[in-house]
Amino acid sequence: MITTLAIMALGAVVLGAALGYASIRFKVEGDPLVEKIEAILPQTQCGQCGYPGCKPYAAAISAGEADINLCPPGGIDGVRKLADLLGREVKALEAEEKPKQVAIIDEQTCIGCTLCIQACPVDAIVGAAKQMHTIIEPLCTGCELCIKPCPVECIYMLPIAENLDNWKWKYPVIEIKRAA
Amino acid sequence: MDFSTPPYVLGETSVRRVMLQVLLGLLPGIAAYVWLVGASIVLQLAMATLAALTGEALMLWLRGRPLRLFLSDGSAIVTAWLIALTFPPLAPWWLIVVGTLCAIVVAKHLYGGLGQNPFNPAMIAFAVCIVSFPALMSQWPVLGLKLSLDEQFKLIAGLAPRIDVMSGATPLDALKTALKLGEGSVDVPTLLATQDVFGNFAGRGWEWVSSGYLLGGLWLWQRKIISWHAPLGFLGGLSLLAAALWMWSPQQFASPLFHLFSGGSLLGAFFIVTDPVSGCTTTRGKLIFGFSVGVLAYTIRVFGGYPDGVAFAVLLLNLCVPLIDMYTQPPIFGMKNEP
Amino acid sequence: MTHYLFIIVGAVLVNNVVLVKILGLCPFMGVSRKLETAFGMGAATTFVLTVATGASYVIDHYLLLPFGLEYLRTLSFIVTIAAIVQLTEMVIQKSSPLLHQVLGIYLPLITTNCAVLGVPLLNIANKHDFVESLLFGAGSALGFSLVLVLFAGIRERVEGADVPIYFRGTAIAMVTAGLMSLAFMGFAGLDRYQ
Amino acid sequence: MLRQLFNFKGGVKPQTNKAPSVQAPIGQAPLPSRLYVPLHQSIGGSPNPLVQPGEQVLKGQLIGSADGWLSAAVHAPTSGTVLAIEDHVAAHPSGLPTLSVVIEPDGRDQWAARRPLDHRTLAPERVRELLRDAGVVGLGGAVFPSHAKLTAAKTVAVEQLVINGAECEPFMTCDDLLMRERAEESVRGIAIFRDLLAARRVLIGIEDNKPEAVAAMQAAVLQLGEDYEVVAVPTRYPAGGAKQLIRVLTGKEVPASKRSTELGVQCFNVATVYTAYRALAHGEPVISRIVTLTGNVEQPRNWEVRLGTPLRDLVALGRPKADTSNYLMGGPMMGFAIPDLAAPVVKATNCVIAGSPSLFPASPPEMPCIRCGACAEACPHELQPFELYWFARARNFGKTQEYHIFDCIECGCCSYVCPSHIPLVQYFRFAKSEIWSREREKQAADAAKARFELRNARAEREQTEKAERLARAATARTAERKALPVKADAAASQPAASVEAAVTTSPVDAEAVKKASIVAAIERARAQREAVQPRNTEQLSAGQKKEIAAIDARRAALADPAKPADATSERTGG
Repeated sequence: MITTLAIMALGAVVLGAALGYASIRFKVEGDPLVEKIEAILPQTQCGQCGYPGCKPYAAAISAGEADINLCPPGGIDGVRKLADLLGREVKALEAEEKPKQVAIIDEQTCIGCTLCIQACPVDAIVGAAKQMHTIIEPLCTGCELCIKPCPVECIYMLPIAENLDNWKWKYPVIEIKRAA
Repeated sequence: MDFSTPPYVLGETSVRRVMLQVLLGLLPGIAAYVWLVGASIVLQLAMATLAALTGEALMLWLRGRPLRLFLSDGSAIVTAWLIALTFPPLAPWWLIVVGTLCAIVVAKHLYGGLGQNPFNPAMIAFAVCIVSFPALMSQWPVLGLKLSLDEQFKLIAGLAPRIDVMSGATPLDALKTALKLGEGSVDVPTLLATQDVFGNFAGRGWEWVSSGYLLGGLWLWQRKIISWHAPLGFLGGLSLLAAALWMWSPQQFASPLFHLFSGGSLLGAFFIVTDPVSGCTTTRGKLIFGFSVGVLAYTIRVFGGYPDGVAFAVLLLNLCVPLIDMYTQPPIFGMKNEP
Repeated sequence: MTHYLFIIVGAVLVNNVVLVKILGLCPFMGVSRKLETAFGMGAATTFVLTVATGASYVIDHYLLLPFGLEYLRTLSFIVTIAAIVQLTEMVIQKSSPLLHQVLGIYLPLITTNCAVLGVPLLNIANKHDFVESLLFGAGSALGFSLVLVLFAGIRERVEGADVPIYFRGTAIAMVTAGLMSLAFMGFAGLDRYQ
Repeated sequence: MLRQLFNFKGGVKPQTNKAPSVQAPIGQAPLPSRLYVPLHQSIGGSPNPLVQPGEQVLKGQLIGSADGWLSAAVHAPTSGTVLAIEDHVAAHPSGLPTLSVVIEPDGRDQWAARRPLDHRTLAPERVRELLRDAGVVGLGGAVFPSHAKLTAAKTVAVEQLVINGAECEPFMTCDDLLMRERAEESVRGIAIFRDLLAARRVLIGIEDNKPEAVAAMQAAVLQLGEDYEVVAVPTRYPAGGAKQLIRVLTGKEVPASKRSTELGVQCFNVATVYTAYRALAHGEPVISRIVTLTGNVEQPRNWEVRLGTPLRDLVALGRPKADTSNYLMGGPMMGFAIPDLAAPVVKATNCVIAGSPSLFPASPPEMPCIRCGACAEACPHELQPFELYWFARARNFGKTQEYHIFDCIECGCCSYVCPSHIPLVQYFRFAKSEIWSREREKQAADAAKARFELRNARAEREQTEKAERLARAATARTAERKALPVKADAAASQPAASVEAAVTTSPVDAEAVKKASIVAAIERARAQREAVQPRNTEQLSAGQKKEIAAIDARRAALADPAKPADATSERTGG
């Protein structure tokens, strides 16, 4: 009985010491994974995931606090990339996926209150107090954060139309179906 | 508006044409087989074809794919014929049906059908059956057995008792068993000379069936349906290993020629390791694939627990195909001098 | 010498720990989605398994047997394995954070990987001496890594296939594992030839 | 003149079908009633319009100036009036519109001032500028601005200049006819490029199915006393691909990741050389090009067509047969089906083929890939198309890049030989454009992230500055308090109070005014919004209008019983 206890205790001490030493020797600082995750996120800074911006969301994913399917602007492709990086299953998106869009200010109605400028996370709106505001389209990420603050509801979202610059070759029609 | 895409002109080729030529390539071997064992093999071929087409149709229907297009591509028939040619010609009818359905349903359609199966369906059928029904799968008709068509039919249909008239073995099996039973007191040359099942350079009769496959295979190569890499690799691997051991101890090991013309060697070389779907696709990959199948097939058939090793060797190498392909990607245009 | 060779061949191919002994299926199914991670997992398991077989042999022979404590075998083996896994995890986290994240829950799972416990126990059942134990452990681990990597290669390819919808994912992976097992039956008898 | 030729792997031999369109000489296409000249006709930046609607332009007048270095100018193809600068359907597979200058010809076809120059007297830099401003681009179909290709690499001298007259696409004969009829000018043009690149040797590659063109070019070279080599190369598609021709003539292989000048070789289409000569020696910018009109037409022929001519006018010249079902721009291997014949002829339009169901039968249904490797054997870039297809189909774009998708030149050989009739090129184009679009999105995301971080930093800085200011003010106040003697307090209290009062009253006022103005603005905005007509009321049937009127009437009646029905007129009537 005593020998049993002694042997088990000896084992515990030896293993404990080894682990203790290793935890000091191989201490990890920082989390390089966050950057990799953030690189996948679309940087709309829209907060639709429930975190204030893309970086906090990336940190939350890395820490295992958030799921990978909370980013509607990233779409299912984003989820797939995250799943790929993290070796997780691809999940359906929490919210509905929207086509890419930009915000447009109805310049007739704008009163120049600057509220939308303060709301825009990516500095895509120009204008000054009591001056008409306008959105720099190529800079707009379509996060919709400017819509709510507008007191006169003069901002609306417009899906980005197809033009020669963003036109893409389509996925080939599956001809098997046609032959059926 | 026309949605068709460039190029607007296409070459004269189709999957059906390829498959049809493979079937044609099998004919010389089949002819020799019929001459050797009689009409039963034709019956087996027909049953396998029927089972394959039925299984294919069922799976296509379940998966909502166009029936006519895929049934007429001929791929199921190729699989069926390969199965029939690897099974004992007097095996009961249900054995070949089970094997064929395994091949078509599990090995082919669960992976998405034509072109997507990682394993060779015919070899899956053979492996499943030899593991599950080892006795039935090793009952080959005794040589010179000339049963009437009626008797053959009764045996296959299970109406006649499976008596020892057909408890023969393939030449490979016979050699292996004799060596094992002899426990070192017998040697290969005397065995080959004395036993009736051995012929001029391999199994009596079977050597001509194999020659038929060789003929058909060479024709396919000449038609550019298959490339020479995988068959040459296979035959090279098999005969190199066989030659090495044979030269080391001719008493214990049969000659490379014997191994080339026995069992499924030549059928495998030209019709199975050349399967593009489950085989390697790069040039170097094909050589490695064929060579490894040859070495493994020899190892299993001589040292292992089964009478022939081609099926298992092919399946084992099927497993390695993605990796082999990945590491044998040829350099592309303009990048040949890059590291 | 051939005796050792047969132990290795037997452990790697003929009695493959995953496909024939059906041990360690959890990481086999879980960490085979990508080739890269399969390599990592294979390496980690190989390391842990080899060290674990050596350590458990030492513990068994010099600690448990002299004091007649065979009944503590399972317990002490598990504790030892857990400690080794912890160590490995720390090293991996330091050296390759991505591999650590990707291996995720499977790394601690090596602790409960039945292969890692099963192989030392098989060693004792087969009365292997120290060298044999190590060889058997390393062979089993190599066999595990081999089939894991092959399986990952096949799975990566099958991912692009038009698999019927009800068979996507784990289902077709299970079918594939079954067919792999079938293929490995071809090695049967290769470890008994004289 | 025998030289050792090299071979490129792969390739196919489709029916060439070139004979019908070489019977007649190049014809001058008549002036159409309208010209639609797209501003963006080359790779690179879109030129900026220089004309206004209503303006008179002369033939050859600059109407769009090059935007940056990688861009090429656009000119008026004839004299006439600019009617508009508007979106017009582009000669593009998508059929999407592009900004075009619409010109109504006045019929006089009057040239603007032309200034012939000798390139030998000019600085190389000036010649490149002139070529850019003359709109000289690669006329083989890639429309890459030529001047941008005319700089030798810094470390490698240009060993060979390859002039591409191979023209491997079936049906196409525009370069063939150009070399037959205008060999001398083409050969003269080569000197410009040779001098700019300081090329040591010039090789003119022509497929051996064009013996007349070979003979004409050889004669011209002899006559001009140049040391260029005219080489007949074996006819095999795509021998006319720049990289394939370079390989055949020089043995050099140019990968996608390198420029050909880095390997000491450069390649130009023979038509490009010709236009460069016209641009410099005659001062005529690129305003027309030779287009093969062939296929299912009564009169297949090559035409010199003004850029901007609607394809419909061009096609009419060949008198298409009754069963013509579609038209292709470019050859049958790499061209595309024209979505709309209103699209104009552009610099990239080398060939227009009228198609019929018998000429281009619908491709058989796509079967699954059986990995037979026929495509890999046919691929001139030695890629593994079936692997690319496998990953492109599964949208695994990372893997497609590992398998070198960007080395694919979309020549179509793989699709041509595929026994499963898979539109492989289509899959590759799909994958490429997805990868590009992702690349764009990634860049946009990175820029957005940078702006977001900048903004956060700014906000933080402002906050700390504000806090500091407040703190400073507070300390200042306390210091002031301490400094001021107590006796001054009484004296100071009176004005301070008044100031305080002023301060307290005026903000209230300001606030009220502001609020009122906001309320007013909101009201204004609402009124404005209501005045704006709802969008979906434009194309209503009479029945729907009546229904809406009735509903509005009911609503109005509810809101104001005194005024029935009338109130609706304003809304639906406008």
